Amino acid sequence: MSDLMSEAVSLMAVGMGFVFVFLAILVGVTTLMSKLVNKYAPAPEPKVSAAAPQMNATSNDAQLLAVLSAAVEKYRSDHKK
Amino acid sequence: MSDLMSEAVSLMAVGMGFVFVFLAILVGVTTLMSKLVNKYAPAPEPKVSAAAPQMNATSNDAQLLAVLSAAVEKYRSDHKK
Amino acid sequence: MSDLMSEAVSLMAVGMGFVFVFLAILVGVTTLMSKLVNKYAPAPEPKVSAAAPQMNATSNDAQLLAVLSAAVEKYRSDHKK
Amino acid sequence: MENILNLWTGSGFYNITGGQVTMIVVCLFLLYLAIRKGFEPLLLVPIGFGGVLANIPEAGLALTAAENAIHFHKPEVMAAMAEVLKVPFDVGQEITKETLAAFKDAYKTADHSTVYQAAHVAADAGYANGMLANFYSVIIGSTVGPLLIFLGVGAMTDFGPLLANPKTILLGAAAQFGIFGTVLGAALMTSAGIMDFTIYEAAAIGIIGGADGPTSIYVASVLAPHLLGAIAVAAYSYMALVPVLQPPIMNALTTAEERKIKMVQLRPVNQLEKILFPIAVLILVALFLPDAAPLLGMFCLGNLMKECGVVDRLSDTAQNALINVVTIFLGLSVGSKLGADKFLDLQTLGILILGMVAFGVGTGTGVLMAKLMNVFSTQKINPLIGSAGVSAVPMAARVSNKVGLDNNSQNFLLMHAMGPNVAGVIGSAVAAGVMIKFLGG
Amino acid sequence: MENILNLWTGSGFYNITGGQVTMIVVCLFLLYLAIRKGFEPLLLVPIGFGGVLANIPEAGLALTAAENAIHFHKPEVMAAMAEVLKVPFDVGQEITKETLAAFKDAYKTADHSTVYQAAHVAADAGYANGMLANFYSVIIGSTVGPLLIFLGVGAMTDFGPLLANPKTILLGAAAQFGIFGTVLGAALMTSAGIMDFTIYEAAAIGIIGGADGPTSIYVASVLAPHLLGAIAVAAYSYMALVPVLQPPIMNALTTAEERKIKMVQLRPVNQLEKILFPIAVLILVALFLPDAAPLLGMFCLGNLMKECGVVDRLSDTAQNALINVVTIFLGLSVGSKLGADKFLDLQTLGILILGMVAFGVGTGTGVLMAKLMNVFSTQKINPLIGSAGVSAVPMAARVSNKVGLDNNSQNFLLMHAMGPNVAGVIGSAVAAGVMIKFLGG
Amino acid sequence: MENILNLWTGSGFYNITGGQVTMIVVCLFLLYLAIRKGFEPLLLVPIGFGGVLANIPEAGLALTAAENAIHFHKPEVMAAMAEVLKVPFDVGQEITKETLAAFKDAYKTADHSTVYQAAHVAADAGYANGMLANFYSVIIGSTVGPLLIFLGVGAMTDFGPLLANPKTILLGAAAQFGIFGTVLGAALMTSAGIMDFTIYEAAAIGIIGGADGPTSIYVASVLAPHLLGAIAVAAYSYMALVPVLQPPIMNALTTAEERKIKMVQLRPVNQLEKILFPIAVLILVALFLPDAAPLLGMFCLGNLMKECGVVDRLSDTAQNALINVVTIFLGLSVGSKLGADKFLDLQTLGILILGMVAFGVGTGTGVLMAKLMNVFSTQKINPLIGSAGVSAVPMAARVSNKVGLDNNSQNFLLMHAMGPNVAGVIGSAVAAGVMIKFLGG
Ligand code: NA
Ligand code: NA
Ligand code: NA
Repeated sequence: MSDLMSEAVSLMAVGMGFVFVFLAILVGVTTLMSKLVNKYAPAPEPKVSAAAPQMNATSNDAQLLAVLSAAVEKYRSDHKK
Repeated sequence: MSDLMSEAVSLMAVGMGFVFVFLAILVGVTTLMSKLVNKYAPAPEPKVSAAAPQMNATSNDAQLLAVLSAAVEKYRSDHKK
Repeated sequence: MSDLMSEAVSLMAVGMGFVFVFLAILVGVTTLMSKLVNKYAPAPEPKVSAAAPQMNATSNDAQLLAVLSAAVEKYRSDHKK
Repeated sequence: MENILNLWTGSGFYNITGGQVTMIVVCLFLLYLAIRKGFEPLLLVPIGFGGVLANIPEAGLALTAAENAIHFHKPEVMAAMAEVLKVPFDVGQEITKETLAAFKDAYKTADHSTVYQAAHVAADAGYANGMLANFYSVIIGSTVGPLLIFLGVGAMTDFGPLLANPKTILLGAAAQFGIFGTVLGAALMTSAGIMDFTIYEAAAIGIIGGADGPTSIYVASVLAPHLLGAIAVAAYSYMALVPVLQPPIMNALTTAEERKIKMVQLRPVNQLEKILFPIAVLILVALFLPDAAPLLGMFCLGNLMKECGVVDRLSDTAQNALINVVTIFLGLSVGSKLGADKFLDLQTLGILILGMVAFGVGTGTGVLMAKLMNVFSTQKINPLIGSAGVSAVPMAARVSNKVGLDNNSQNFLLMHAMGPNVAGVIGSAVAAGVMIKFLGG
Repeated sequence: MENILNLWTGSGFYNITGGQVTMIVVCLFLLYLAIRKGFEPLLLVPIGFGGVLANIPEAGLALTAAENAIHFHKPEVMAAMAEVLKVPFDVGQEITKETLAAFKDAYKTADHSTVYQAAHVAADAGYANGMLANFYSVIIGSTVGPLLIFLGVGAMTDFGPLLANPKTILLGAAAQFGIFGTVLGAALMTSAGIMDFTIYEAAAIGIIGGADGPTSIYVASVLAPHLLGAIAVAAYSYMALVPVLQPPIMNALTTAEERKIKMVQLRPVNQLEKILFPIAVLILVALFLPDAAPLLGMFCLGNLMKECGVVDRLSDTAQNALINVVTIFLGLSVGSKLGADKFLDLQTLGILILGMVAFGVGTGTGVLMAKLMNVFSTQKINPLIGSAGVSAVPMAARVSNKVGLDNNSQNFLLMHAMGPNVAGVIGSAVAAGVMIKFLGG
Repeated sequence: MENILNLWTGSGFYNITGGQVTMIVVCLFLLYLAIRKGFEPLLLVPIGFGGVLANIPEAGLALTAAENAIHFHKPEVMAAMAEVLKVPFDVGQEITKETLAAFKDAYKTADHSTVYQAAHVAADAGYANGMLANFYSVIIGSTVGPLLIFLGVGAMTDFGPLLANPKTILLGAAAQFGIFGTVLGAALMTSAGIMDFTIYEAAAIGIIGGADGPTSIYVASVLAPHLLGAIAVAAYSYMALVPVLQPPIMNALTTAEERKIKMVQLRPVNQLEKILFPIAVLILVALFLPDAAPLLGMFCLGNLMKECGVVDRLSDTAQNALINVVTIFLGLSVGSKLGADKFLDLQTLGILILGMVAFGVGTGTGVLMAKLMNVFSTQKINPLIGSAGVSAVPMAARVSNKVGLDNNSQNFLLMHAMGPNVAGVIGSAVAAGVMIKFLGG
């Protein structure tokens, strides 16, 4: 077997072996982590993401609502009579 | 004529000559290209640009429409009675 | 007094002195500037910012108004009868 | 007069080579595929355009200053260059093709100090790096480009489906057979005398099977930079061809019954699980494979920024402005490696063939792994989601879904396939780390 | 077989040191504080993550190419390196810890030419700069990172409240006592033999009292780069702790009556005043303290872009895309200085203690200055706004407001506190300039 | 005490020169024009601000590390520098103005290796590149800045009007007479002994007539970097003055009847034509003028990204985040060339005069070309659109429209003028390529 072939074979053996071992450990760690989380901290309020909404989004919405309310207000007052 | 003057004159001759030749060829190529396009592929559906609309724009519009419909809905229901 | 201590003391003296002098001058310059501005150019129309609004904002608002008017128009025509 | 002559002898028409014409046509074809056929346009538009630029005769956009100086070979510059590069040269000497080749070879094999000195000589003579050469060295040479793409991809990835059913990670592992099988294939072709690849080149080609653009570019830039153009083009083209390449293999390896297996709905996943997952991956990388740390580190950082919910500004930028800017430059940099001399080579043909083999093998082993898992487990997996383990996110998962629907119009596999799909990204980054450790260390 | 061994001896498990484990835990704790406790997450998420990356064994992400070459110390590479660094070394010689230390020391103290040559030797041997080392040199080594953050901060700052009541600028001056008092504290600790700081280190630590992240990083990178990690972590942590650290001091130094002082409403400020203010600051800097020009120049440019109203595109980009991109890289770069060897040192403990002292002293002197001003002026200032002079924008101003409301639920101090708050930014940049002039010149 | 003296002798007040005061006033005037008069504020705000920064005494923001070391001329540093630069110098020797001038000259004319060595000496002595010097070398020295602006401009350009009436391209050709006529003017002034310009300087000045900021900066950075500041300021100022400069010339060269010519409405243009146009331009560049490839290549890439419709993310980023970031740095970099020693020179006066001539000549030849074309063609062109051929997009086209409306309130020329307007961009990039080929090759 040529040198290149033997290198390729051992790269395959080591590589696939390592990929499988690594991902198998990941399966284990993930499963364990999920169990612990769902046992000790089940479904916490999604407080974190609510607490720090993206600034731009907020201000855009604010502008939007401002323009919108103004428009609706005007429409209302036009139709009042 | 000084060396600088002769250089400037020949730069002008070569430069303007080249600009005109280049842009004249561009006129020709463009005209030909347009003719071929309008003959063999006239006014294709603007499918390409429709297929990949800008993500942000879409989601903004979506938000906009959501808020808008909510507002109009509310207005409608308020006035129903 | 050790060398380090004397360096620290003189850094403090020079540093705080400079910070105070600099910011005191800034108080003076700012006060003077404000007086001059309010005397010679009182409350100019906010022309500058109005003249060059942010392009994106404009086009967003334009879109917004377009959608909005369409919605209100539709609503009006629906309710006309 | 002399100047007009100068314009003519310096024009493209006068200097263009057949190879350059061919490559420009190839690159225009890439643009056609990207724009009209929708082949991964975000990358292939800049790659194709960069390829055209790289092949403009006399512009030297993809050459360094020293390479440009050698290309124009003024006698006095060559004399100075000869001294630096230690090439035998007399100023009066005629400059033949062989002389130029000797200079180019000496430059390619020079050590870093010499390269710097050659750059100084060229700069003193008024030559500068070509635009694309600068982009390449900043974006790919430094490896920062692929890493930032990975940061953005991480910020766009949802590990929810994977967390809901972690054992599907193993499908993402199995699909990496495509990578290593291809390395073996390249070695076989070399042994058979059909091609001539080193183990470095074979490894860089194999990574095409990872079906991940930035991983391919990263590995190729480390192990075989001269093949980077062909490898990146193959990787992105085959990723675009996933809907064509995968279904026949998936159908061939499964029975109609297997394809109709219905999977139980995924459980909802807790926010905290999503936050802890990238950290867990990072720690495993730190413990087991430091060489995968740059790629998986940036990937996990992007994902953490997305999931933690407190740095949405940063996550947003990583997914938009930053990744877009890097994509433009990365594409142009890859294009710079599409020069005629590098691309029009028998090796490119080998890369194209082996790349397709890599995709096929990865698809097949993913499907077979799912069948194997069904032997040992009671909760059956639809083997169609195994093919998604090659990555090519999210195209491969969509293909699983589509083939599933073809067999049972009520069986939606998309979310089930997303698990192995994103696991495949991690899997090929791990494979990349192993290869670099094994061959680079 | 050798390769498998290679994977094992090259893995994290085999190589990890106690220090690295400790630092990874510390960095995970920083991530916890950032994500769950909301401690300045925009910076502490990338810093914490970068710190984990920097401590991955064998990955060398925070090391330069030459440092990596020394770490792996192959005999033939060490021989070449020895020649460049002028370290006595025989190729056959056993490489002990002492030998390695000699190489590391020689590299640290080498002049710039030698550093370049060492880099060439390492590159020829196949070593490259770690990812984080590259980020650090581009973003912090060049000082561009903190400057661009300042550009963005300038574009977000409203000087309206300051212009409406300019004498509150003096509160921002007084709070800088925290900086210089801490320098004195560090010197005292050294004189007492408890710690061992040079004047450069003392100054870099003092700047934590400026309560301004980018200023701290800028000064530390110039005066004491080896302490940068600890200084940045302390600065951002204490900024996050402002709501906890300040109120007791504010209450202790004021009477209930003083805390109830109502301030007159601020006058509206003219657009032109806002445009002229950054220009006035720039000219004062040019005349009085050129060394503060980079920091305050970028700050004023950002503010001018915001206020002038004709370049909103640029101002917008400075506040969003640009600052976000720089924040990611800046955080990772700071993280690169959280290596075990640099952080796990008695000095770090001193930095953490002194940093807290700095915040406390600055808070106190700000409050006392307000009381002093009330002695001489008829228009009374509520001394609670003095504490905002430390900067920590806008957190410190919010704290002033909150403590004010606790004492009088109708007394809104927020806008009044914004004046000293932004003055504090200018004040600490001036202090930074003085320190660099005094010690660097 | 010594330190306080140090602060005073190192302050701006103590060191400022008359030239610096003048330049700061000039730059503040540029800011005034930009902010109050709306003169191309996107560029002139950062340019003006950068100009102020560059003239801050002792800050050395626009100087390299070596220039800063020479400026502060400590004896031991000068001794090391003398050895590198091969300037005769004894350590004990008094350092006079002449000595400093000798060092500066030697540095300016040194070859690249020497410049690097001088940088090492300066760095060893603790000097660093000024902030603006770094920006200049990264953004303009590498030419990447103007190229990225061109990418963004390409992504904003609509070639529809040009494609609907391709012969108006010739108007964009004619207007380039402004460029070459100005070169001739500069040569004439030199021959007459009024000024003293080399052919490189004359060419760099002429390009102002191209009425394209990035093209001017690109050419000036290649042919005459020392004039870059004045050239860029002139280019952007005159572009802002187009509504004032052009109408008198347009009215003088046309009859009222000609100005009333109505043009037929433009035909609608097919999407495919718009996609193929940038590719056609690219191929023509490849064939005829490789030296224009960087500028026109990036321009065409931007336009292709816009028109192809499949990479809107990239096109969007090129038009927004990327171009905005580059604009900030490009402006500051140009500002770095507004140092008193470079700007306050008779040459600047010549540049300002010749720049205005360039605009005038270009406007005139554009108009005359339209009249000439009307002689040979039956479908008449309104000669007012000829002036738009100078580029200055879209200002010049708006001027054509406005002057048209002044003569016939129903005659909307805007869309007709956009054709020559964008052709002028291509025309001046071609002219830039010819100049670089002719003079640089
Ligand atoms: Na993969
Ligand atoms: Na402060
Ligand atoms: Na032009």
